[in-house]
Amino acid sequence: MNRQIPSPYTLGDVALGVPCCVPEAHLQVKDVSVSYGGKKVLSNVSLDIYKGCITALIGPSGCGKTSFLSTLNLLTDHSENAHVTGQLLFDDQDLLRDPVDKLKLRRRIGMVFQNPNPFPLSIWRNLELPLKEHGVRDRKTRQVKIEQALKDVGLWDEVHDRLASPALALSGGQQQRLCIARALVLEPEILLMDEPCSALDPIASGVVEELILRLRGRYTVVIVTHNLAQARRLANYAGFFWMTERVGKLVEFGQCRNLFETPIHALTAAYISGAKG
Amino acid sequence: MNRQIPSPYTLGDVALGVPCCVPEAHLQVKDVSVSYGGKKVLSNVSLDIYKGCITALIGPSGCGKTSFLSTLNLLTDHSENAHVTGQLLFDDQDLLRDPVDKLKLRRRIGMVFQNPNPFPLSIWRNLELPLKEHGVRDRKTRQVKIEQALKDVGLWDEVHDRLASPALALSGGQQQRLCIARALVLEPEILLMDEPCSALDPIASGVVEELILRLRGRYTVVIVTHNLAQARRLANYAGFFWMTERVGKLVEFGQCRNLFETPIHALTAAYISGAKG
Amino acid sequence: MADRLFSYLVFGCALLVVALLFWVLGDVVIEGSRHFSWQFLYSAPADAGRSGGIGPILVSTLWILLIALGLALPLGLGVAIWLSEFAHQNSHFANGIGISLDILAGVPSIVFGLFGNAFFSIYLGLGFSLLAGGLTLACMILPVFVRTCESGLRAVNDDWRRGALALGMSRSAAIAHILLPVARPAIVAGLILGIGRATAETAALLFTSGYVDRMPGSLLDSGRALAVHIYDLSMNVTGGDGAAYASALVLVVLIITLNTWAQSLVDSWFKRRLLS
Amino acid sequence: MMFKASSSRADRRLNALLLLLTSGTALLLALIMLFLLNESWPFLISWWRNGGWHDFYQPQGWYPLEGRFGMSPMILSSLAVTVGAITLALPLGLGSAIFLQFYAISPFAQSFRLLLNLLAGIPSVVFGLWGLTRLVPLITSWQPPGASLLAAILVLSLMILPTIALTSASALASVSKDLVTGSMALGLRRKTWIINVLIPAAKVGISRGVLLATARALGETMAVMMVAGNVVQNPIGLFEPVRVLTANIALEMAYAMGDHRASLFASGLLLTLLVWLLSWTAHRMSNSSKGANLNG
Amino acid sequence: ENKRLILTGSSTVAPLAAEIAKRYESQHPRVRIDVQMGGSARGINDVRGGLADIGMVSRALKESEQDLKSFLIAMDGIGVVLHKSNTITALSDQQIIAIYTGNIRNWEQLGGPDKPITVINKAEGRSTLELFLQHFSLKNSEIKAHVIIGDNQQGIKTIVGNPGAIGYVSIGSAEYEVARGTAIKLLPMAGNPATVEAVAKGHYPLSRQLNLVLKTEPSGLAKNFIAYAQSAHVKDLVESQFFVAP
Ligand SMILES: Nc1ncnc2c1ncn2[C@@H]1O[C@H](COP(=O)(O)OP(=O)(O)OP(=O)(O)O)[C@@H](O)[C@H]1O
Ligand SMILES: Nc1ncnc2c1ncn2[C@@H]1O[C@H](COP(=O)(O)OP(=O)(O)OP(=O)(O)O)[C@@H](O)[C@H]1O
Ligand SMILES: [Mg+2]
Ligand SMILES: [Mg+2]
Ligand SMILES: O=P([O-])([O-])[O-]
Repeated sequence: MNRQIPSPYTLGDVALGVPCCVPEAHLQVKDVSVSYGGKKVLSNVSLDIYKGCITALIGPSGCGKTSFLSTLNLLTDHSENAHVTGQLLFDDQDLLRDPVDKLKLRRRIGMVFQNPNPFPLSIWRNLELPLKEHGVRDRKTRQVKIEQALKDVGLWDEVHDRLASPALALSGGQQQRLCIARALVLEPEILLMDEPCSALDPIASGVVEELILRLRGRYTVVIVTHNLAQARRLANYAGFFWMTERVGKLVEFGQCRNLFETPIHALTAAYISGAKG
Repeated sequence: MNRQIPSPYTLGDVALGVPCCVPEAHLQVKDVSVSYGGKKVLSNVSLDIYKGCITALIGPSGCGKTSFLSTLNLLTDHSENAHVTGQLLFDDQDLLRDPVDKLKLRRRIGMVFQNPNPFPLSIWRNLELPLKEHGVRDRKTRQVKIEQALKDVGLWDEVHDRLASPALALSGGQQQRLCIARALVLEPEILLMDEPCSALDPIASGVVEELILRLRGRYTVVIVTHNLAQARRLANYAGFFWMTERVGKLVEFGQCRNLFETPIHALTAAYISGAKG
Repeated sequence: MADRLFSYLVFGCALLVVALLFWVLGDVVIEGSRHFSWQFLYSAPADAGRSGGIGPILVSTLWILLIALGLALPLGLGVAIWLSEFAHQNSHFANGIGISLDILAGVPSIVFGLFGNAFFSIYLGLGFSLLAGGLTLACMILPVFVRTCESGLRAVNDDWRRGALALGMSRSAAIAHILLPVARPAIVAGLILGIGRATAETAALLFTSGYVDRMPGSLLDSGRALAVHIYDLSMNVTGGDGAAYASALVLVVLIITLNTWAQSLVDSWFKRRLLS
Repeated sequence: MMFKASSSRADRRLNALLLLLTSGTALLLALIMLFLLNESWPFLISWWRNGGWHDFYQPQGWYPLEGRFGMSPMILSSLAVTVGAITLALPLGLGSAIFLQFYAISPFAQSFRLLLNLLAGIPSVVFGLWGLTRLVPLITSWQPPGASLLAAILVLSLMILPTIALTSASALASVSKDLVTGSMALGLRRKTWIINVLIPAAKVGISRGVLLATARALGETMAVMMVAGNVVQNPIGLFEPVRVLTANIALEMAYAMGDHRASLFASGLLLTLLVWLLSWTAHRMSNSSKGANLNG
Repeated sequence: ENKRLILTGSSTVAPLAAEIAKRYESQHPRVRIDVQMGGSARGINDVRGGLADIGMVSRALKESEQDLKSFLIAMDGIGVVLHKSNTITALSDQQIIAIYTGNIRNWEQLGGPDKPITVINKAEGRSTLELFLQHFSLKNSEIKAHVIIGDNQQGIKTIVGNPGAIGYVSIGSAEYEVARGTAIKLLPMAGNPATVEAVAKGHYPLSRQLNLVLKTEPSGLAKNFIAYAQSAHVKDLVESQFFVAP
């Protein structure tokens, strides 16, 4: 009902939003529901995540955005009481049914969390550890990748002279950017970001936004944000979640501009005009 | 240099900003510097906090806003390596020099933090504990005050039937409002708020904003925020902090509208236009 | 005012603990140093321990400790990791293991001794030996070590677990590189409680590592532990008090050394990886 | 805590290995129980046949050589000594932990911690010796015979104190600093936030330490045997001698034959059941309070 | 030839046996004798079960234990002991019985100081207790004890700390402690002075045997060792452990 998606492969339509590379589904979500300990919190979400595009998800607190994001990289599997149904098509596989190597999958689908969570290691080790884990044996290669990731998030200049110092000593904004770099260093295909800027000041937030824009085309990005202005600035596609009787639903999904300027659903309209972004 | 404050007691001037009650200094900050372990992080801040007004503080991450806020209720005294110099005039006393009863002072100057930090007790006990601590012996009085505080933050309807349940079971937004209620229940004269909405979604954030607006006149509020739109909406006065060579400074202080529309300092102008609020 | 009172109470507690410790150890230090000489440390006991020294006993004690810790440490850490990282929160099995550990912590040491004798010495044919003693001790210190480590691991922030998972890191890597180093203080506490229990044990060792005060030639030889020696001298050997106190003094010094060593060992082990 | 289970092969292997180790510890308990059952079996059979359970309402006394095996006073004494020791050691241990975490300046904290560690490692004979030669005479001069429930409680509380103090200290240390800052900002006194905020926040860790200490207290043998007086009677007064189950084993095992010996193993079994009951209750209580406290 | 002998049993005998074993080892370098402690019961059980070559038992064998062979290596007397400050110098058998059965509860009733009596008894199963009960024709359930002890030293230390106490311990130990100035005193028993000498002469009424026991007639090393332990070569060792050579 809520799928206001242009017919695929029509670049004309997509161009209505912020320019985006290939309107081809990278990840297809079909009828996905999430429940915790038998209590449903998210019901029957269906949408496509487009390759190389930025998809923003908005909605009030508790409507299941984080839960939705965590199903995409199967992180919900590790939450004991979580149960997910539906289909998640990625690379001709149904992630929810077929046997997948989760470690490899998560290398391909990276995630950044709302609270910066750098490991209590040095800055360098924070980036080296995932690389080593994924079998990047060569020291030189690692060095190159780490430097590139730090440059991508604009942290290189700020920390290149103290890579051995603890990551926890960085400021909040720097920590968040480090976490993004940690996800980027694995060169994922899809990057899931859960309110990456909520702990940041406008400048740091601006840096991250620019970074996300620069990632467009190279990466597929799904971003949850409370900042509607940000969603509007960044996204090619946007989804609006709402909660009725404590169960979250995807109310509307469509091109970012459409959703913000000509929302179909009354709820969406109310949220967008009422909420103070 | 940076004191763009209208001559006091001229209501006309104040009316240029959002209406504010009495343009009378409630707390005078003179030449306050903060250093941690000998390293200065905030240097020579001077400003007046006006009675019944809302003062917003903005600035990039790490420029010392939180540190500044914590000096106002002498919370810095408890961090071992912190050292504060300057004058803090409140009620004819220099808080930094004269012997003050910190506990009483903090009843008069409340504070709300960025991360909601309710105590691991029931909702009711969270509010009762500070009241009891400050000698409100009478059960009835406490009941009235607690109810009032919960109504003030719009939480009463949501939780009045489960006051005995643990506060940590509330949602993030509810927790933050509970923390505000916990500060309000003591009826402080001044309320310090450190990015109170950064963890909230737009709706919860709107509720808190409305609450703050309703407090105007009754309380003196100092709020740190990264959301410039919010600062503009709320504040009568605004202060802009900036960091040069890792030391924070107050670059500009003045009426909110002036600061946002006709900033004096080039840095302020750049920050306000460049930052994506 | 009430706050002042509370401070006094807390300081009073600490003072009382210190005073009691000094009171308990007062005799040990005074009587012990009267009987102590450097020779006492390395010579063999004579006349049922009244004279001579504790050389062989010290060696046996260290061997037993080494076996017990060498076994209980990896085993205990493994169990703690399983309980906190792999077990399902409400599974009956994990709960059962937890309760088993608590029960094991309460089994009287003499029962451990008799069990160790029946199982290790007789059933497994180890006889009275350092090995049997060390194994029995390992069983004894396991519960307290596991429980302490487990609490420490559980207290580690979930954000790091989540972060590691989202990076496609294996659980094992997250444990080795992040969780264990972060839980270091609890591991030290568990280790120290374990060392304490092991050095203090009498009854369990009497029935397993035995009473022989000869210098052990191999791990299959019987050897008398320091605590057993102290027990024998003070309770069973007339006129053994002086030597008992001197042995207790050596034990106290040994404990302090072991604690300091354990602390620095664990620190250096984990801190290299961790900067906080 | 909430992120469990594993996916990679290495993880599955580690899980299997650790599961094996864990099962090993369960096996250990099973072996010990089996051993106790096996050794006490003859006694249990005859005890059941002879209606030994009457003992609980009609005490028959402990005279194994005369065929009278009344254990109920010893169960009560074990409980009394343990409860008494915990009542003393809990405030003292918690106080020490609070001192360590919030009051002691760093060099003092270091040496105080070392003292606690030392206390944890002193053999029970040394505590017993101290009790016998210092504490008991003191009590005697006041209320003979001196060797009594009180002496046992005092010595035992000192022995379990470091367990409580060290586990509580690490539990308090892992409480979020935000709570402290928040409390200070409300103008709460240090006493208030320690008692009303931090201790509830560290409750789980503290209670786990107390459980360990309780188990230790129930299982402690030598020191209690040396100071408790060891007369088999109900714990009717603080100054009356009592015999606990562990002391019973230690005192008589070396000289017991046949049924007497089997009955001593039965007291070991009984003690194990007691700890099990205690631990199970604690689990139930903590599970139900966990459900009420946190939803995540 | 390399030979090994394992002794287990009585804690009373163990220190003596260990000293004898050491001396024997020093004379026979290839022989190793391990002495383990664990109580008389353990000695008997282990010998029966073949876990030990020789058991140590601090009493004479009972009716039910006649399957074993015992070899006396020393005697130990039991003496009644009071605190040094107690003015009582002698107690009749009747008085001791009255005290132990709880009929006399204060030293004043016997002409001593006004102090409640603390009766110290031994734990069930201990041979000294059996000896004591037998001598005074008492049943253990008749005794109203205030403190029940395990080892000798616990008894002596308890009495030292309690001026109103009465107990019974090994005479040799008590004599040593008295000589060292410890605050205890030994009472004569039925007119016989409680001394090691009196035990040695054989007319002290309360004494027990310290035995080595075997399942079969000894042979080889066991036989040699027992012969050595019973010989005059170790008389000094027996005496230095405060026992009486047989
Ligand atoms: N592990 C869990 N166990 C039980 N309930 C959970 C769990 N995680 C989330 N929930 C519940 O699921 C619902 C959706 O949570 P989720 O975190 O996905 O919301 P959200 O949209 O991300 O909210 P926010 O904007 O506050 O981050 C909430 O009601 C939450 O309480
Ligand atoms: N306890 C402390 N010890 C040492 N340095 C500190 C401490 N607290 C803060 N700092 C440092 O002081 C500087 C100012 O910190 P502060 O938290 O006041 O910044 P802020 O303006 O609140 O930043 P943000 O917007 O990220 O919250 C930072 O460089 C920070 O690292
Ligand atoms: Mg979320
Ligand atoms: Mg801040
Ligand atoms: O230990 P005893 O057999 O001599 O009482």
